Amino acid sequence: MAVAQRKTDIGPPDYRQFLHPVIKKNYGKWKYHEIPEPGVMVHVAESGDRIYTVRAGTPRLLSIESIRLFADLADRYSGGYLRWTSRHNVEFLLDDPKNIEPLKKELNDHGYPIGGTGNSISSIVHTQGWVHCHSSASDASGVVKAVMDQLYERFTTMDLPAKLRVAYACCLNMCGAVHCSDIAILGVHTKPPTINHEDLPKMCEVPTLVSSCPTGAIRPATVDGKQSVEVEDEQCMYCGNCYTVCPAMQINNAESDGISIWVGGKVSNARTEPKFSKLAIPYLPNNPPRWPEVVDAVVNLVEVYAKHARKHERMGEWIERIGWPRFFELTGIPFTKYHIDDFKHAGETFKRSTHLKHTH
Amino acid sequence: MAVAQRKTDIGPPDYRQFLHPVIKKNYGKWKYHEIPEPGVMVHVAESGDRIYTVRAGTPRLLSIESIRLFADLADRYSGGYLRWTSRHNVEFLLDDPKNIEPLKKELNDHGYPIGGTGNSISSIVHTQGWVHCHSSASDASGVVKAVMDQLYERFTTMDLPAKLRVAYACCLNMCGAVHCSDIAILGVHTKPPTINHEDLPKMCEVPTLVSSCPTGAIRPATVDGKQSVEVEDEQCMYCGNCYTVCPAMQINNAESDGISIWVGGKVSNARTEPKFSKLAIPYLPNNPPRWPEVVDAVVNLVEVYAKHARKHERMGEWIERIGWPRFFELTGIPFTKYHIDDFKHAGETFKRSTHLKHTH
Amino acid sequence: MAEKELKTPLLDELENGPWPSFVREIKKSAAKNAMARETLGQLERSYEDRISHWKHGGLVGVMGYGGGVIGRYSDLPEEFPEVAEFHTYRVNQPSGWFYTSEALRTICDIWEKHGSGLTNMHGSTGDIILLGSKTEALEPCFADLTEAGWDLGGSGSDVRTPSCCVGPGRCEWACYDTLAACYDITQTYQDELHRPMFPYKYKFKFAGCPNDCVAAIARSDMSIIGTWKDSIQIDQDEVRAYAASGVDIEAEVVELCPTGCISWDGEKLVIDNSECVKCMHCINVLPKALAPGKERGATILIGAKAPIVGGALLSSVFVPFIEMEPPFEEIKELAEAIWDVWGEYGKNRERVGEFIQRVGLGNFLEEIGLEPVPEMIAHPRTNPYIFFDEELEEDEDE
Amino acid sequence: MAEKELKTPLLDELENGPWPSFVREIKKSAAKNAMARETLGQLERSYEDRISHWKHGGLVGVMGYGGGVIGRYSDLPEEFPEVAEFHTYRVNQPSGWFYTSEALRTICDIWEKHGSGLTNMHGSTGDIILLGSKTEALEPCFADLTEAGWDLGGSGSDVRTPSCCVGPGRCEWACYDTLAACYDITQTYQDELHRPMFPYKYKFKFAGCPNDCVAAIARSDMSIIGTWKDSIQIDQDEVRAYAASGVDIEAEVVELCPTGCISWDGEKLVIDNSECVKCMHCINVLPKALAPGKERGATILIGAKAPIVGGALLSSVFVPFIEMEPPFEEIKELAEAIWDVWGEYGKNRERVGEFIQRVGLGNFLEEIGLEPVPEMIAHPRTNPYIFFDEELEEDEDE
Ligand code: SRM
Ligand code: SRM
Ligand code: SRM
Ligand code: SRM
Ligand code: SF4
Ligand code: SF4
Ligand code: SF4
Ligand code: SF4
Ligand code: SF4
Ligand code: SF4
Ligand code: SF4
Ligand code: SF4
Repeated sequence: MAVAQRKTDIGPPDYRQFLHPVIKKNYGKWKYHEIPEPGVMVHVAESGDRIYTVRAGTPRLLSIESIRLFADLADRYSGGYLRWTSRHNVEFLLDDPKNIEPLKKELNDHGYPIGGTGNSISSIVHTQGWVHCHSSASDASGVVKAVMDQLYERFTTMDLPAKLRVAYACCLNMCGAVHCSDIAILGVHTKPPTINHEDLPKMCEVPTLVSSCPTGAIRPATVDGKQSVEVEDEQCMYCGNCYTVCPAMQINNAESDGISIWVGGKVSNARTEPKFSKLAIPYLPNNPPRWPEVVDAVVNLVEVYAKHARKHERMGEWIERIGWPRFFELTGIPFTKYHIDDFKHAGETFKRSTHLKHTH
Repeated sequence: MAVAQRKTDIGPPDYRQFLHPVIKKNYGKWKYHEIPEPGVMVHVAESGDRIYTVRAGTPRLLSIESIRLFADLADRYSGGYLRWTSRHNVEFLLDDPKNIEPLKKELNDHGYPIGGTGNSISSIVHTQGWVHCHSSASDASGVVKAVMDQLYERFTTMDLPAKLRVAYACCLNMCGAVHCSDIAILGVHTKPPTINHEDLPKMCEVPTLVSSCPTGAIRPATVDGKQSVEVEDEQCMYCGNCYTVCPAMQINNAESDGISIWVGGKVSNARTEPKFSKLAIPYLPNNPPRWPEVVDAVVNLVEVYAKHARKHERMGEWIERIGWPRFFELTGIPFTKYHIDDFKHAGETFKRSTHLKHTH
Repeated sequence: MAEKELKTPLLDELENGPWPSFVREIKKSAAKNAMARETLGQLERSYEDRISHWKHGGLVGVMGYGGGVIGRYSDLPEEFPEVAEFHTYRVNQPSGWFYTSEALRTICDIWEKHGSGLTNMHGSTGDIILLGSKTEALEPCFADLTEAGWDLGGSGSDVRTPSCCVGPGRCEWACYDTLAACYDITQTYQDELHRPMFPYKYKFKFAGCPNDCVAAIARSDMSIIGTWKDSIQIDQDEVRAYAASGVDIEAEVVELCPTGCISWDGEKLVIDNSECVKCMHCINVLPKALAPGKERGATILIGAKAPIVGGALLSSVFVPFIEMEPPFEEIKELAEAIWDVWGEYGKNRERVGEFIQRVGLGNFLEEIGLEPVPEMIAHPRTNPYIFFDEELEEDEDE
Repeated sequence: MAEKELKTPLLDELENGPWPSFVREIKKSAAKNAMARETLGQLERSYEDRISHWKHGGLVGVMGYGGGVIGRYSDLPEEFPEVAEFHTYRVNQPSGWFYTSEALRTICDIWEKHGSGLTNMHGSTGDIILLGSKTEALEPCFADLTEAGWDLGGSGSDVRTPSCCVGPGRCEWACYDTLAACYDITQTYQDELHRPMFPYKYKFKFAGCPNDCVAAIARSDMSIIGTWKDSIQIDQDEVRAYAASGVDIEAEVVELCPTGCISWDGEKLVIDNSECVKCMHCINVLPKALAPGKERGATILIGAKAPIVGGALLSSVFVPFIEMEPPFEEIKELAEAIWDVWGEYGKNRERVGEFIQRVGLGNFLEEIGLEPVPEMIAHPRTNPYIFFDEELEEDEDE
């Protein structure tokens, strides 16, 4: 089993070979930038050189055909140089502003919208969903597509009070920054796992499985003479961690899986410190292919925010200024016991002052 | 065992019989107040009536001789009406402003200072200490007396930025509002309890004892053939809860008991929400009769605060504005690992942003 | 020993200095009273030894009561026989700590007769503390106290002596009658106060406004804090007078308002009351010009406690606004509903604030029969660990 | 089945609407590739059944590596035999996701040869995700990738593929060279990246300034976020130009500064840099006029993670300020010191942020050999449960 000629541990290619000559020359010597129109940026170097960026939205899930299309466009308009952003938009890096318009037109013609800059809604950071993951409570790409179809104009314009970052994750593992997003859409399981006592002893180690449960809901048990486990339903909050460590703990459930909505998180340190997202809507049904309840809920949040927030105020900053009671009032979202934390540090989320707005 | 004639459950006397006639008449109809000088207030009623208050500091521990003295003074100057405040100052309620000066003089002559109003340091709320309690890590009245001797002028003047509330408790039970004071002085045990295996089985129930320990440091053990317990020293943080439930777990220790200092708590909702006190100094030695280390530490805190805080800024509000790093710098208090929380919700106290002042 | 001359060099140090001296107080009583003298003696020993010389109290008290007396014994009974037993009474103070000289003298006389002559005016919970009684004196002393109209307060796992700020007695900001409420609740719950039957102590404190001069939010399982719903009352002439007298309205008031809802143009102070969180600051700074609104009541908060053992808690909002009229039925209904649930499911030595955290505020509200409202929380949950009910009501969230 | 005409009415719905359609992407590949076609088929089934049809992955991977491939199997293998095995490769992206058209075409060609033709550009951690490979294709595909200069990223309990913001490549605010740091760390830790040997995953993310365009503080065990120590650079002419062009400097800049340390008199913008917390807001609003200071470096924070299982964490300050010059020795020393301690004492599936909370940050620092500084905390402890060392050093607190 010789490894011989086979190369390993070479790491990724050196990024320097992929840098546009203007970038190489002005590396680390940028002076300022402007966003002349949505999706277009110009960065001006101390030398006076300029690099133009055209940013286009993608579904993240790309066929190699589309990647080849981007490569062709890059060859024709940006000297073959392009990059992706941390929110899976594609960016073409141009030294000649004359190429901006034709590039934009071609991208648009192929169905890739130009935008996502400044005070817009950029692409929704998301996960695998039913396209690849085993623990997804809902699809990822489908929900994202349905939502973005309605938020399309928020991507191609920049007239929100501030950036609005939407994220999606298909289960509580939250692959992404769902826990710190202005609006987070999160697939949730709402029933305890179904145990396959047949497979369990073959596939899983009982002690590891028992200790995987954050609430201690899983206990060793002998079922039909075999070493297995049982779940104390009352203690289970459907995190799916047991399923991650043991495939015999089926957590997916076509009837009861659904989607929750969270708001007010942020990552940047601008003005206020980074914040977690907080629960807005505990449960919406899983309704493929267009998840109308989810789309409506997100659009409502965006519109209420757009209408009421002040300039430069992120979703969470706006809510903190007006207070959560008014947030629920303005959005029309009912407040339920599910909104009240009852996990580990629950008490930290209680209102421990008389700072209240008594107005109704 | 007849209870017969004996009265029970009558409750306290009706407060209304103790109200000054001017108070009775203007009850609930006060318009505003002024503090013409430290320790003297006038409350003006809608009717135009005025009630004058003269407030004097006491050691809280009062001989009936002193209470009789107050009764005499009340008879002579305030129609026999007086009250105590929530910080154990005595207040004489006068309808005639001419009585203010003579009353003040007599109180002063008897050693009871006038003050504690407005932006002063009022009396130190405190506990029993070695005068009465079994679990005290230090005396209460003695520390308070030593500290107040140095803060005397802060009681009789009103030129602090805001009110400054000092509290003392002699053990972690914190009988008072030590956990929410501008400056809190707290007696601490710093060694695990010594177990009296002789008495334990007679005096205490082992299961109750075991479950009393918040860190699970106590385990049942058989010592010399008797059912007793042992303490895992590493896990003990000297809270003394085991001693409260079982006298055989001696927590007091002449060598290692001492005093810690806490800052920045508040109770009122004025401006900012109520806050807990935070650790400033983890340990100072127990040095009766005058506890010089403790007195110096408190005086230093008061002086640094007085010098740097803005008007209306409570200790905690000031610290939050300047930040904890600068607080430690200005006060010269060393920052140690003890300041970093490692109890239950420890992580909530970590700095989770890059909001830092990099200046040195 | 009581005969020997008592030397207290360490304590004598504490007679010096300007602040009134507790040592002088003990000596005042010690001049006439042997228990006070030995208190001094034993205390000097503590100062030498740097340790308490008191032992745990056993079960002492007055007949029929489970609380109100804290038992205490010396661990040097041979040396200080007079304080071998040294129990305290917690005598229930009148609302607002109002007294007449006559009332005080009555208490002093009783205490001269039965005890050490030493007191705390007052204990941290609010009681009159009569400091140092022998076991045999408990019943006679209690008889004299009740005969004179005084009763004991709480101790142990019972309702503790409620206390309140001076409120309408002398404060222009009282948003309800704290004195009446405190008295009414105390009288209503005499049984719960005197006969421990809860999982742990339960404290009531009544503050007339958000300044919370009785530290209710930090120290009471049920904190009743006055507030208002409508607009702050403004006397513009008085605002201008303050400005003329040198108050920097912009810096001292406008800029310190936590919600930034005040503006001042040099002539007129305008408050956007819909944004005001009733923090009191502007009113505190301008007492002659501003006053709480007219639609007054209280916020009920629950669950404050000292750190033992799960960590300290401040009270948290339970009922955002409640009208506070005698006979204070809502407060009583709430308290009793809480006692029912906590009494049934609470663990031994588990305060109600800890209990709620353990069972979940949402579940607790369901048991109590209160609707959850967003005023109860600082913010909704950040973790996704939601215990969904068996049947999800979808339209609940539409 | 692959022969039958494929009907996907539900997914076809998602070809409508203005936003680019992932269904169209799958169809583009499906036109030529049977795996892609069956991906579509199985996905349609998920849309009908409202459930995932993927099963847990077993242990699949390339020889000598423990990570980089996520195994996946269909639970409908009879119906969709082409995707019965459907593993993903995590191909390590270049720093900053910079490419040339040529580089992309190379990847496309390899993936056309060995897999479904479907990708994620990029995965949430930052990798190029090649979506859907049979087990037998793994080794040949890997051979072709490495031959072309590409390697796999992390998965499992190893260093995960580091990622970084565009930084000095195109951003005027980069306070250090994020691209170089990311590349250097990735190359240095090839072994740790490819061979899981930690208690759990360990993620690095590099952001050039506190805007944190790569969400480092929310998603990385070690978040390296650029900052500066000295004064914000101001071009007063440009400030005035912004004001003239209609920017309300007072409302948009001065009033939104979290520390209130900016003032503006219509002519000159003054910043009290000693109060500034380097939040970036003023610079963000006035990019032509303001810039970070010249004494640049980074803050190192540790411990961010998603909620499984103890609750989500943001990273917390570990080193307030560090200079960031190649070869980034301090970062490496810190990372390795952390891995030593966590590797020895961490529990299985315990992220470093959870580990630190369990053992106590103070103890952890002692193990690592770092001094505690107040910048690490939001505030000192509020609970009095201090574990004192055996010998108390009194003068420590003088
Ligand atoms: C290209 C990208 C970095 C990369 O390496 O890929 C990037 C690039 C820039 N960011 Fe960013 N940010 C990028 C993701 C982020 C993220 C991460 C994320 O969204 O997951 C954040 C944190 C978001 C959060 O807080 O939740 C982020 C928070 C910011 C901020 C702070 C915004 C705020 O007020 O909170 C700024 C400053 C601003 O825009 O005023 C900023 C500013 C910028 C500037 C203006 C920096 C510059 O001078 O070049 C760049 C253009 C911004 C724009 O799109 O308007 N960038 N930026 C990322 C583009 C994502 C996309 O395709 O939409
Ligand atoms: C008499 C007393 C109530 C009682 O029933 O006994 C009382 C009485 C008044 N308080 Fe108080 N407070 C009293 C304890 C408190 C407490 C409780 C405590 O100290 O344990 C607090 C909360 C302290 C805290 O936040 O930690 C308290 C926080 C306030 C405040 C808010 C101060 C702030 O800015 O945070 C005010 C408003 C002000 O003074 O501006 C206030 C204002 C007042 C006013 C002006 C109310 C009025 O209009 O009559 C009274 C005179 C204040 C003064 O002394 O300057 N009172 N006040 C208490 C006197 C204690 C003493 O002897 O010193
Ligand atoms: C006398 C008094 C201190 C004083 O000098 O004023 C006092 C004294 C004792 N307290 Fe207290 N507490 C006193 C007010 C408080 C307060 C303040 C308050 O009520 O507003 C608190 C904080 C608020 C709270 O309830 O949390 C307080 C929190 C405690 C605790 C911790 C309770 C907790 O849940 O964290 C204990 C421990 C216990 O209950 O076992 C405790 C236990 C004790 C015991 C009974 C000691 C024990 O472990 O058995 C002390 C008897 C001392 C003695 O020998 O006289 N004492 N105790 C106060 C009662 C006087 C009165 O009735 O007016
Ligand atoms: C592919 C990817 C989602 C995507 O579509 O982009 C992904 C997919 C999975 N993640 Fe993730 N995670 C991915 C980025 C993340 C991120 C974001 C990040 O790295 O910046 C997070 C949040 C940050 C963090 O690490 O906490 C993340 C937090 C998790 C967790 C929760 C970890 C925790 O400590 O809370 C799990 C659960 C686990 O490890 O067992 C998890 C587990 C998984 C597994 C392996 C499922 C499992 O239980 O075994 C998923 C495989 C899906 C599949 O079939 O392909 N994934 N995962 C991302 C990796 C792509 C890449 O390499 O570029
Ligand atoms: S969020 Fe959950 S379901 Fe979605 S990709 Fe991550 S682990 Fe899989
Ligand atoms: S889903 Fe989560 S809470 Fe429920 S049994 Fe599994 S691990 Fe435990
Ligand atoms: S604080 Fe502790 S030592 Fe002091 S009186 Fe209260 S219980 Fe006793
Ligand atoms: S002092 Fe506290 S931590 Fe130590 S053994 Fe006793 S109860 Fe446990
Ligand atoms: S709490 Fe309010 S009402 Fe009561 S005394 Fe204090 S300021 Fe007055
Ligand atoms: S009470 Fe407080 S919040 Fe309301 S207006 Fe006055 S200062 Fe502002
Ligand atoms: S994090 Fe800062 S340096 Fe990096 S791209 Fe964003 S704004 Fe620029
Ligand atoms: S960077 Fe932030 S804190 Fe510093 S001056 Fe600018 S706005 Fe203020």
